[in-house]
Amino acid sequence: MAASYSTSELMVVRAARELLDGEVVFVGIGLPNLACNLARHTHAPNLTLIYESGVVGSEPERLPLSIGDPCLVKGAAAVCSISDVFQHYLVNEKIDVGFLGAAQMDRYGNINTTVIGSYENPIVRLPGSGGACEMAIHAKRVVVIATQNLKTFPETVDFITSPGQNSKGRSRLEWGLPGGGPAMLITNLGVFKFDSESGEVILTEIHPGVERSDVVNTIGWNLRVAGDITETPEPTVDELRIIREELDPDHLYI
Amino acid sequence: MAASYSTSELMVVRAARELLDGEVVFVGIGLPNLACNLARHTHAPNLTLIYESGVVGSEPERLPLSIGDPCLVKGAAAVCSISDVFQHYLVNEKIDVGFLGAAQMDRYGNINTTVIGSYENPIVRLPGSGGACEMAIHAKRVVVIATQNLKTFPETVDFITSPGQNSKGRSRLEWGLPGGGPAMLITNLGVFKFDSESGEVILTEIHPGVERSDVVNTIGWNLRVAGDITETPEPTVDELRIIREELDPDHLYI
Amino acid sequence: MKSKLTTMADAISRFVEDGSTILIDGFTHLICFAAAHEIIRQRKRNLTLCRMTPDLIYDQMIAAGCASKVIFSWAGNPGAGSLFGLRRAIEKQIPGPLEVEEYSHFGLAARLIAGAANLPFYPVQSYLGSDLPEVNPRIRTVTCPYTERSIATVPALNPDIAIVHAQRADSDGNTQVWGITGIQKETAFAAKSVIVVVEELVDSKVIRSDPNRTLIPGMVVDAVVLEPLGCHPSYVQGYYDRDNDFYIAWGDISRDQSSLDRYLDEWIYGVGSRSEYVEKLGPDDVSRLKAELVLTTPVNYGY
Amino acid sequence: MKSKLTTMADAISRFVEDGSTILIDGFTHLICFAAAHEIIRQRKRNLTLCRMTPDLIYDQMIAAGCASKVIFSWAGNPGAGSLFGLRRAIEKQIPGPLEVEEYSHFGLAARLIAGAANLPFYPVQSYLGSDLPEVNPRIRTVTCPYTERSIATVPALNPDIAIVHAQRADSDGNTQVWGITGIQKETAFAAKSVIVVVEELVDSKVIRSDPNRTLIPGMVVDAVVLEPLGCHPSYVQGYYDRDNDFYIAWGDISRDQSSLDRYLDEWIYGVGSRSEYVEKLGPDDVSRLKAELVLTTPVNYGY
Repeated sequence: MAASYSTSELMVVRAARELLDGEVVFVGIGLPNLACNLARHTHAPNLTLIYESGVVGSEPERLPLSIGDPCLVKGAAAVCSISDVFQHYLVNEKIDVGFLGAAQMDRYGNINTTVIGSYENPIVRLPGSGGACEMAIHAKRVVVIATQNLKTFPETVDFITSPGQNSKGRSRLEWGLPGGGPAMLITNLGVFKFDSESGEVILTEIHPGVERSDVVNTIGWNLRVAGDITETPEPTVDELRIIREELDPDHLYI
Repeated sequence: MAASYSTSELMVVRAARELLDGEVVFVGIGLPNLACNLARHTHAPNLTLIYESGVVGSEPERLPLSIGDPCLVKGAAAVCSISDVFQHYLVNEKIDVGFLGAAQMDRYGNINTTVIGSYENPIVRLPGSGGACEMAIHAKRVVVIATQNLKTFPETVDFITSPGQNSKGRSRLEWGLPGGGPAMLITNLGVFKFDSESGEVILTEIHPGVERSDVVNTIGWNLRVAGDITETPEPTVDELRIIREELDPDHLYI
Repeated sequence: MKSKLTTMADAISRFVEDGSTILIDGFTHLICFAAAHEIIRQRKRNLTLCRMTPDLIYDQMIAAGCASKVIFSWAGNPGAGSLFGLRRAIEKQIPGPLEVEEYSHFGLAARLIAGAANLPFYPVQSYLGSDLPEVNPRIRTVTCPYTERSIATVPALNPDIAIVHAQRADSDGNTQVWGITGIQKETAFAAKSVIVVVEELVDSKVIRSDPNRTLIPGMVVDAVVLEPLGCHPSYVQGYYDRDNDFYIAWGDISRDQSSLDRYLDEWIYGVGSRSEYVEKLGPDDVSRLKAELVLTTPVNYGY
Repeated sequence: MKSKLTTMADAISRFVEDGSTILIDGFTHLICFAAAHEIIRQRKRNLTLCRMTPDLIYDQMIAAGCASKVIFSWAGNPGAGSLFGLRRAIEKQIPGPLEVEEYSHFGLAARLIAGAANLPFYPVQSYLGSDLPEVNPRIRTVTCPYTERSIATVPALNPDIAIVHAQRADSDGNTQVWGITGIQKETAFAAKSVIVVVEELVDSKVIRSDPNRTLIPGMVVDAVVLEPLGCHPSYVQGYYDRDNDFYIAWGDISRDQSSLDRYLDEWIYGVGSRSEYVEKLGPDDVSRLKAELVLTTPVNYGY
């Protein structure tokens, strides 16, 4: 029997299971950090964690609260400059998996983290790209984590910060993008993959207790649904224990 | 009264006196290394010595026998990569003075260290450029040290490895070369400067005991001689003591 | 040679002029708030502020009216939300209009890589399929002479002044940094003038016992300022931790201009120097943030 | 994961194939003669040898007939004269013809900088007024999209195998280097396979006590070989000095092919491994070259 868990915990566990032992992952703060460290503590002990700040092979003893938290550096295998982490690792195609968040994402996984409204006179000025544009271009695959509502998943995004599977009518192949781009989307309601031909997002898993209509009605286009749609697997007691006791004891993100 | 000294000692002392306190110098092995360290031990205590191998602010305790001698590193202010020493220091115009040797040099200070004969079928294969081409292009001024004979100073060099004051009929300005190029030539017979208009080498000092004809007859073109030609100043007892007792006690280069 | 040692007040007044392009560096680590606060106190104006992550340090300078332009690549409160000062300037022109020049992280880093290498441009394998080049005319392209493919470029960035915080330096400015080094080295070599601010001033022998640890050589440093705890609320590896409580609290402090102004009055205009700021912070916060001792295994430089 | 630890003989036979493009790195420091001697013993052929300074290590490999091409920027005996093996191959095609591809130091370094950064080319402010571009068609130009000025370029270099010697690594291949680091980092990130050879194999805790000291991360390393004194007659900072007597003696040894062949027979073919070579060298030479102890001042990584 499964223990009770929060939606965040379900999302973290689902993301963790996407990471294979021995892979190299570009980690972000928040849920991605929990997912990567959960994987490292369970099925993927040889996962190499790289943080955008230049920390390689990090094994944080506490929950990092920023991409440059000192706990990431102490006991790490290496620290390199920003110049090197982008050139020698990300652009040089050493990164298997990257995580991206999204203020807006369209059906092809094009992501906006720059502005809501027009660029010249924004209604909301968002943080911008950071390393997201490069990660979307160079990482072998990208996992997108977002909270689902109509604002987050409109028919078209206000600004393309990071290219998805098909940007401005051109496929990644046509653009000549070296990395794989978005491979999975995990929201508070379900799990989605991207169609290998059209590059369009497809609903493949629905979280326990969520109605299909809840998922479909909070997507701004006619959402494609997989024929073999399943229920998102629940966290195990052990996974929950590691998250709650070891990774996020103060429950900052769960 | 002056002590007796070797021609090498005279050349080292003459080169050392060209270095100003507080300058940054790209040091080579052999006579240039002796000249730079002599200057540091006498009138230029704040001379910053940079070696092509990436050692910055070196204060060698013994005579370095290669550009990468470990004695250069111990106690240095910094060590950087080859990538950085060329990009951040030399190309970034931080180097005031560089030293170059020459297998051949023409009247404009174009230097050949690549081949004697044709490039495809050389009579003698020389070491090549190393960092000489970049130093000739980027250093604020270059001091050339060479042994004088007709082979060394022909009318035209077999190959231009490092550009001088006028290369292939174009001035440094016309080429757009950022550095100053050759400013002085020191040989076993005399000291030469370069004409600011024509860029041609001009004899300005003759070493004690050397006949003007000896100098002129070992230059492969009609050598220009300065009106106010002088005798090369002799080493002081103190300079000779430092060279012989501190810098090159085994007399490897003197 | 004339000593490079000076006070923060003197270094800022001598090197930072109204209208200067400045870069106070440190990628989430070694962010010199002491320098920013002194710039605010000296009421410098029309500055172009460059940083990959404007962070709280530029949020404060923008809210204080020091900036007319910001060049950046990610403008959030790291791990804790929005930069409301910067947003108010862009969204509502409060306290005044703010020009924006924006890149991705690698794009802005590449501008400094080019600046440090004295290259006029840097090629970046980025921006394909993104809207960023459409809103930034400085992002251009060249054709690779080997593959014939087009590749994006950014122009060199050479700030008038770089301010770099570090753990330690000697009086010549030979500066050593460990932990996250960000883009500090390239920034120092790209800038026209460099101010180094350190937690500890050490004998040259300490620096020279480990020359590979030196990130910035004294020959490119114009001024050295000793300013312990100069990065609070940011952190210095081996010295003190990041004050995460303050980073989180900044959301409420900065959400409206009046409460942000009260912060400026109390913590910046209301103190004369960083040492007064540290005094005001109090011994409890200082000891709460103090780093534990975790020493490196020494290495041998002998021959 | 499968252990990366192996012997030199195994690493060379597994990674170095006839016709491979290889780079045994180390700019006058950390030159892994142990790897070169094993390649000679295994009679690898038609190799393209890349190094800024071919040094004695490639002089020996060329004279032994391993190479069909050399890519370099300065081909002398550092501080001691000529490389007669390389010269004989170029001037007299002995033991066979040798194709030459030549750059200046920065030009060849830039090929590896581009290779490590996955850039197809690198812009270099060099070669104006020089004849080098006329004899090397790989040196081309691009027009800067900002200044409209022409700037020279070199193409990326991505060797099939890089062999990097270092002071210490852990069994995962996390590798630390101090003293002159040359172009080792870029070489490791540019190469398709990386063999790391170390003086000491250390616990991961030692490496992780000083992460800024790590030059090459284990994730790009394919094999780790423990080979003490693996660089003789070159040197390793903190371990042993350069054998300058041998570098000077090499002039006479290599001046004609027969005496060079005698050296190969006695010191390379005549020994089965580096440990036999060290034994043959004898305790006097080993102790003569042993480094004195000059330790660094430790730094704190705590928070």
